[in-house]
Amino acid sequence: MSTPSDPPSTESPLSLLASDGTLAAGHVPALDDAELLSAWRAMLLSRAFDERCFSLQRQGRLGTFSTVHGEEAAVVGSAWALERGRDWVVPQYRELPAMLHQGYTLTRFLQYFTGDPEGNQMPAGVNVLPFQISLAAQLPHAVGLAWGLRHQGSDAAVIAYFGDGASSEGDTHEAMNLAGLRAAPVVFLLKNNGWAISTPVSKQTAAASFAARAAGYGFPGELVDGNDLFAVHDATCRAVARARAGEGPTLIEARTYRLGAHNTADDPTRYVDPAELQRRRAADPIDRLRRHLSGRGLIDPDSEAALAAELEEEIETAVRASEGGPRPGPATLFDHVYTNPPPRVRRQRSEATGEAE
Amino acid sequence: MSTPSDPPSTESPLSLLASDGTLAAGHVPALDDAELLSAWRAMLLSRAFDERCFSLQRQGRLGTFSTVHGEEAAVVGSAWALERGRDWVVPQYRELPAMLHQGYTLTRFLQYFTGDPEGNQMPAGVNVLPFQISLAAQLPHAVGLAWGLRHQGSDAAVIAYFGDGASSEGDTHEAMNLAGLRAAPVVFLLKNNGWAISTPVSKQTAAASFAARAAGYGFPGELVDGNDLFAVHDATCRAVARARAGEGPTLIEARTYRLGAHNTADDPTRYVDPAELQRRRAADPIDRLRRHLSGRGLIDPDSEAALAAELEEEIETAVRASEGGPRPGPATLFDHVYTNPPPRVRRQRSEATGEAE
Amino acid sequence: MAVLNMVEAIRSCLASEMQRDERIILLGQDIGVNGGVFRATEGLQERFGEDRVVDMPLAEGVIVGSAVGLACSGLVPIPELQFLGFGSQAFHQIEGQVARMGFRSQGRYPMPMVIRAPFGGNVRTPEMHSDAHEAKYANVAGLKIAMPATARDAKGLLSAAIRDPDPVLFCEPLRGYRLIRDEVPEEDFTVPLGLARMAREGDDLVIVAWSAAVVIAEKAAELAAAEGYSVAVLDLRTLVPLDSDALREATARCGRALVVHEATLTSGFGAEVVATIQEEAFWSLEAPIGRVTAPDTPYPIASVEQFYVPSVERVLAGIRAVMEA
Amino acid sequence: MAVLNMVEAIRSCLASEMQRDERIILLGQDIGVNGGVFRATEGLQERFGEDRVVDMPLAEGVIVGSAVGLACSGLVPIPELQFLGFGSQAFHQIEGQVARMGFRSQGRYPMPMVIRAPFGGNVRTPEMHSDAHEAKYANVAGLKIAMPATARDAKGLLSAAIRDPDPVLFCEPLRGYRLIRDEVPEEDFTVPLGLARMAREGDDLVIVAWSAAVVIAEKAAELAAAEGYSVAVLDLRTLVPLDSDALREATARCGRALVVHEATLTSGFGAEVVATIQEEAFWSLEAPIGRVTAPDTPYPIASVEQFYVPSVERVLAGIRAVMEA
Ligand SMILES: Cc1ncc(C[n+]2csc(CCOP(=O)(O)OP(=O)(O)O)c2C)c(N)n1
Ligand SMILES: Cc1ncc(C[n+]2csc(CCOP(=O)(O)OP(=O)(O)O)c2C)c(N)n1
Ligand SMILES: [Mg+2]
Ligand SMILES: [Mg+2]
Repeated sequence: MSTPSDPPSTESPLSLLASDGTLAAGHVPALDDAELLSAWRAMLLSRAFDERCFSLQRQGRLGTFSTVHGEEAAVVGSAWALERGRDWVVPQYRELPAMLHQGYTLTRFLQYFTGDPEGNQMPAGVNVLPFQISLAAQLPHAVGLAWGLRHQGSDAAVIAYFGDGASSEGDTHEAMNLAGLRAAPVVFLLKNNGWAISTPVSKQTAAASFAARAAGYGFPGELVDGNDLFAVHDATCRAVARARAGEGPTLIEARTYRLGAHNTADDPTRYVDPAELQRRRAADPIDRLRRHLSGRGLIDPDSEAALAAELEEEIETAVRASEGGPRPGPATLFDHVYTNPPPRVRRQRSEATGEAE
Repeated sequence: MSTPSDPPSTESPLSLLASDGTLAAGHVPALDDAELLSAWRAMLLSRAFDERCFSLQRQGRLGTFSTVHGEEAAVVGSAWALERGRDWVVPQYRELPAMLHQGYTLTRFLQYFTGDPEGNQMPAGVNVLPFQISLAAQLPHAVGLAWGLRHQGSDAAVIAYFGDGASSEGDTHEAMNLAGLRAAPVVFLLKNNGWAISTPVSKQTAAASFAARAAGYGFPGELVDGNDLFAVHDATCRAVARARAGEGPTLIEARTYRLGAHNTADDPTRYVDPAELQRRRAADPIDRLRRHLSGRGLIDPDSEAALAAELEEEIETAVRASEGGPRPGPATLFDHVYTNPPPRVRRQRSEATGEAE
Repeated sequence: MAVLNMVEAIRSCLASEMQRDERIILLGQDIGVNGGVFRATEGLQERFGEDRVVDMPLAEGVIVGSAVGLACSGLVPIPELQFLGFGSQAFHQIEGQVARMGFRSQGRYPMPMVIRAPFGGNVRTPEMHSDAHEAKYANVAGLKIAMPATARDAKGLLSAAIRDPDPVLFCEPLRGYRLIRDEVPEEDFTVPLGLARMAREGDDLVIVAWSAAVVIAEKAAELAAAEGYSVAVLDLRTLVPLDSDALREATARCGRALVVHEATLTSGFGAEVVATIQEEAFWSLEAPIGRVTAPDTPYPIASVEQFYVPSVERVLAGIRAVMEA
Repeated sequence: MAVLNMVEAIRSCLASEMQRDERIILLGQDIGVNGGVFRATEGLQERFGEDRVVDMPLAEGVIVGSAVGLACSGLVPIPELQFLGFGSQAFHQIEGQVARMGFRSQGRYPMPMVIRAPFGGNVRTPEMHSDAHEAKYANVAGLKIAMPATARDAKGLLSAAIRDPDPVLFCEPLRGYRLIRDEVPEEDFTVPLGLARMAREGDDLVIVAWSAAVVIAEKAAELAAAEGYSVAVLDLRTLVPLDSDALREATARCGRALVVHEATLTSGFGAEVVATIQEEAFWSLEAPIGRVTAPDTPYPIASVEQFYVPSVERVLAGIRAVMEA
């Protein structure tokens, strides 16, 4: 583990928050107490929402989705380095808290996963690209977006999330190489959660770290403890500052662990060693942050219980709001596919919906 | 420049043969005099053949092709680390001397580029894959080939050639990552010749070296002076030894320079700075080796003239042998596309050729 | 004979082929310990070892591309695309390499490879998992394409594809993995590539379909019988080779035809079927050939896929339209 | 009006569109200093600067993929594929991303993008440079596809494509770059996407073609006249949208049709044309619709390409076959 005084490393992860909740000596966190508590809240919300969605899915009320479970510090720590309305988030599919930070809502998420495609429509002002199912395909987009924003005079930063699995795709390489060339203001946030469905990182690459790849593209890479909110936040803030200053991209590998199943269709007991899972549970990023916040007197069991109740309420409100909307009909197949649909598509729409062309 | 006593570097190219033709102190070349002279011969043959083909092309007797001009040390130095009949060459399209080393012939090359597809058929025992036009597409093949050979108990090494341009393709990344995982016995020989058609390396990547990318895949990378026959040979021999020993892949970046046009359809005066070209011509790998061999008394102007005449003769023989073969007819469209052609294709063949189905 | 579902048939076929020919090597995402996300390779790594059932990194291009090299080395690779939709990431390797290597090398490096890929709708998948891309691959010269509609054919065609010296794209209907169940011989057998199967006899109209759409076609034909239409169902089994004899004969007999597929209409393989039928049996045609397909829009969110994938009702309406034309 | 060849028409169109709309940005391999390997972008970097005419690294996936992001940022990107054949390296970005981003984002991120790509035979290129892949893209819902056959249309369709809010794949015939020359208005104009052009009137048979095949069709029609056949030539101009009205009307008039294209037969876009004609004008058809195409084999070595690409003679034979059927 490296400490704040060491230079960024691709071999030894930056660690600022020890597992007992103490902060590295000399580190002054960029997050003030209010921000820290908002991050804590976002992490708890994510965890509670995951649980709620999982049970909704089991009841058949939600489609297949992937939880954030275990990766809350990596997602929240990085997203909290962004300024809503100014910076951009380019997600894969496992970064809901970062999308919420930008103004996306639980209700839309639920809408989408209960079958309303409008849930994947980011309202104006919510600087987020849609969920991306094709792994790593979003990385070229993120680079183009960052390049295009800069081309138009903006100093926004773009953060692109992807996983250890997605790192193996050709798109990842092509995107990083282009980002280096164009000094695009993009932060590549690789959440190494140990798994790509059943494939462990040891079968994903022989490299000692993903962060080391950045050198091959001419920009810095940094390995951080992905279960350490402060380390992730610190590294991302530095990367965002570089991006804004026109110094180009950064690759951050946040080492974390997928504590849940890959998605609601997956059975990890087929391939995850239970002892390993036990060990990883003990490193839960939420527990670590709780120790820290308790130690500093910022939370206590009563305040946490109150917060939990508040989050429960927030989630219920969202669940209720997402329900009872009109069931999408056949027009949904056609809307927004083309802005100027070919006549044949107009006819198909009219046949499917019974509406006039 | 690094010297033989330094560890392999990705930043400072290995240099063994100084531009004045003197060998680095203490370096004992792996090539004995006979091998060295055969390499020299191969380099001169390549240069002379390039010139001959260029003029054949200008007379309309040959299709579009790319010369090796300037990259002879990189190709020959690496190929001379291979054992014909045991090891494999996976070319792009600019590595004829390496293919010849494996048993491919000038005649076949001329056949191919005058329009007989059989020229791209490697005879049994010639361990070479066909020319590859799709840049970097051969790299996954090379990895699969190396893996498959090893799977079947062979200790062969596979050398895969590609350029600075091809390095940007997703295939390159995917292939290297898999090679690291499977410890495939493959040598990635990246000939950085400064250009991808008109695109200079500075617009191909922001990285300081391509060799540095190997670290991101868990195997060694090494930068060598690609105009230095000894350096290229030395690094490739070490990489082949690693491959045979089951120690996995190596990436070698050979820095050389494309002294000619990209191909016979290209006009480099549009984009190459003449002063730069002048400087690069002064570093011609053939001249450098000549100085070395002369200095050691292995060649003199008379022997070189005799050799040149011999090569001229060899080339003329090949040109004659490649001429006057039957013009390929419509059957050529069909042969070898399928081993068991679908009935529709059989019918198309019969319609095109007038032969029975 | 045992009744198997399609995924069982495929698994048992892979096992017996691997037993028969030790040059066969499987490679793909999550196919080892996990046995494939649909369990098509369950137990095979245990049985044949990690060297023959290989978990690959997440990169379709090199899953297919390294299979090209494995084939050059003398092996018989069976790469799995986790979903046909992600074959697009390997399109350059399939279209530009797998399909051409035999031709390019003038026979030195044939590609005795089978690329397995599930696809198909009505299983509530996320985006890009259900898309029926077969027409794009059917336009790739040098490939063959198998699309079984029964468990028996899944086994027989897969064996034939593995033993065929040419590269075959083998598309497996996701919905059929569990729902298509029928009798599958335990012994070794092959179903030849290029021979369509008359899934149902009929005299008035022939529905041409493949893969899971055959099931829909059969149900619609059943309902049409109640309306007095005698409807045949021709299961193409393979798109390349295309059984034009069967298309001609069925059309000659019925005079009317309807193609049904899950893919989008424009430039879907239904167009090729129509073109072939009218080339082969123009004078027998009593009405325009109909097409019941997905609309020309991307595969949608699961909540509306029932409007997208041809349903029994839409096929029935298609039958009526052709019969009444 | 000036007579321009196709590459001049494209270059001048790009220049005036870039002048008109500063959101336009060009990206591709060798398009800057070198002006493109066919000089389609010659002088544009000098004129509009390195920020708007961008030499890209050698990676088609990210040339198209970054254009998606550029479009999300509010720009109008015009990526160039050096050859359509290497679009396969970007197939996942074109098929899975460009064509779906508007739908996926429910209108938040439309893709007002034009992907330019040369292709086509009889110019003695190396492997994979000449292949006609249009049918594969025509099966991609969400895309539009333009394939001009004249210099005038190259300019008018390119302007229309750039101004169209939907993504357009714009295919340029290599052989036409220099050889197709005709009058091109200097002023601003567009040719609407989806409107076919009757390149030659005729009463007995209509040839449907696009891109450089139109030229071959016209020559064959000319020769057929000497044999007493009055042959029309319908240039589709765009495959998506497909002008089915024009197909219907031309077939109604002639009763016979022949499709000619450079792509391979099976699942080529000719199949869609046949299927559409027989849907739209079945009762007018007096004979089976013919197809003159490349065989189902990969684009071959240059020495035999004249046997591969439909020639005037083969088209003439096709005319006779349909006329005599
Ligand atoms: C291009 C592509 N190939 C395959 C898949 C199927 N798939 C979905 S998730 C997944 C694993 C992803 O692993 P990783 O990138 O590490 O992300 P994580 O799920 O761990 O967050 C796979 C193989 C896909 N969605 N896209
Ligand atoms: C996938 C692909 N994209 C584009 C091309 C067109 N093309 C042919 S050669 C070339 C440049 C290659 O540069 P490099 O890899 O450095 O090899 P070099 O020619 O310098 O040896 C390009 C862009 C191609 N052949 N393949
Ligand atoms: Mg992961
Ligand atoms: Mg180069």
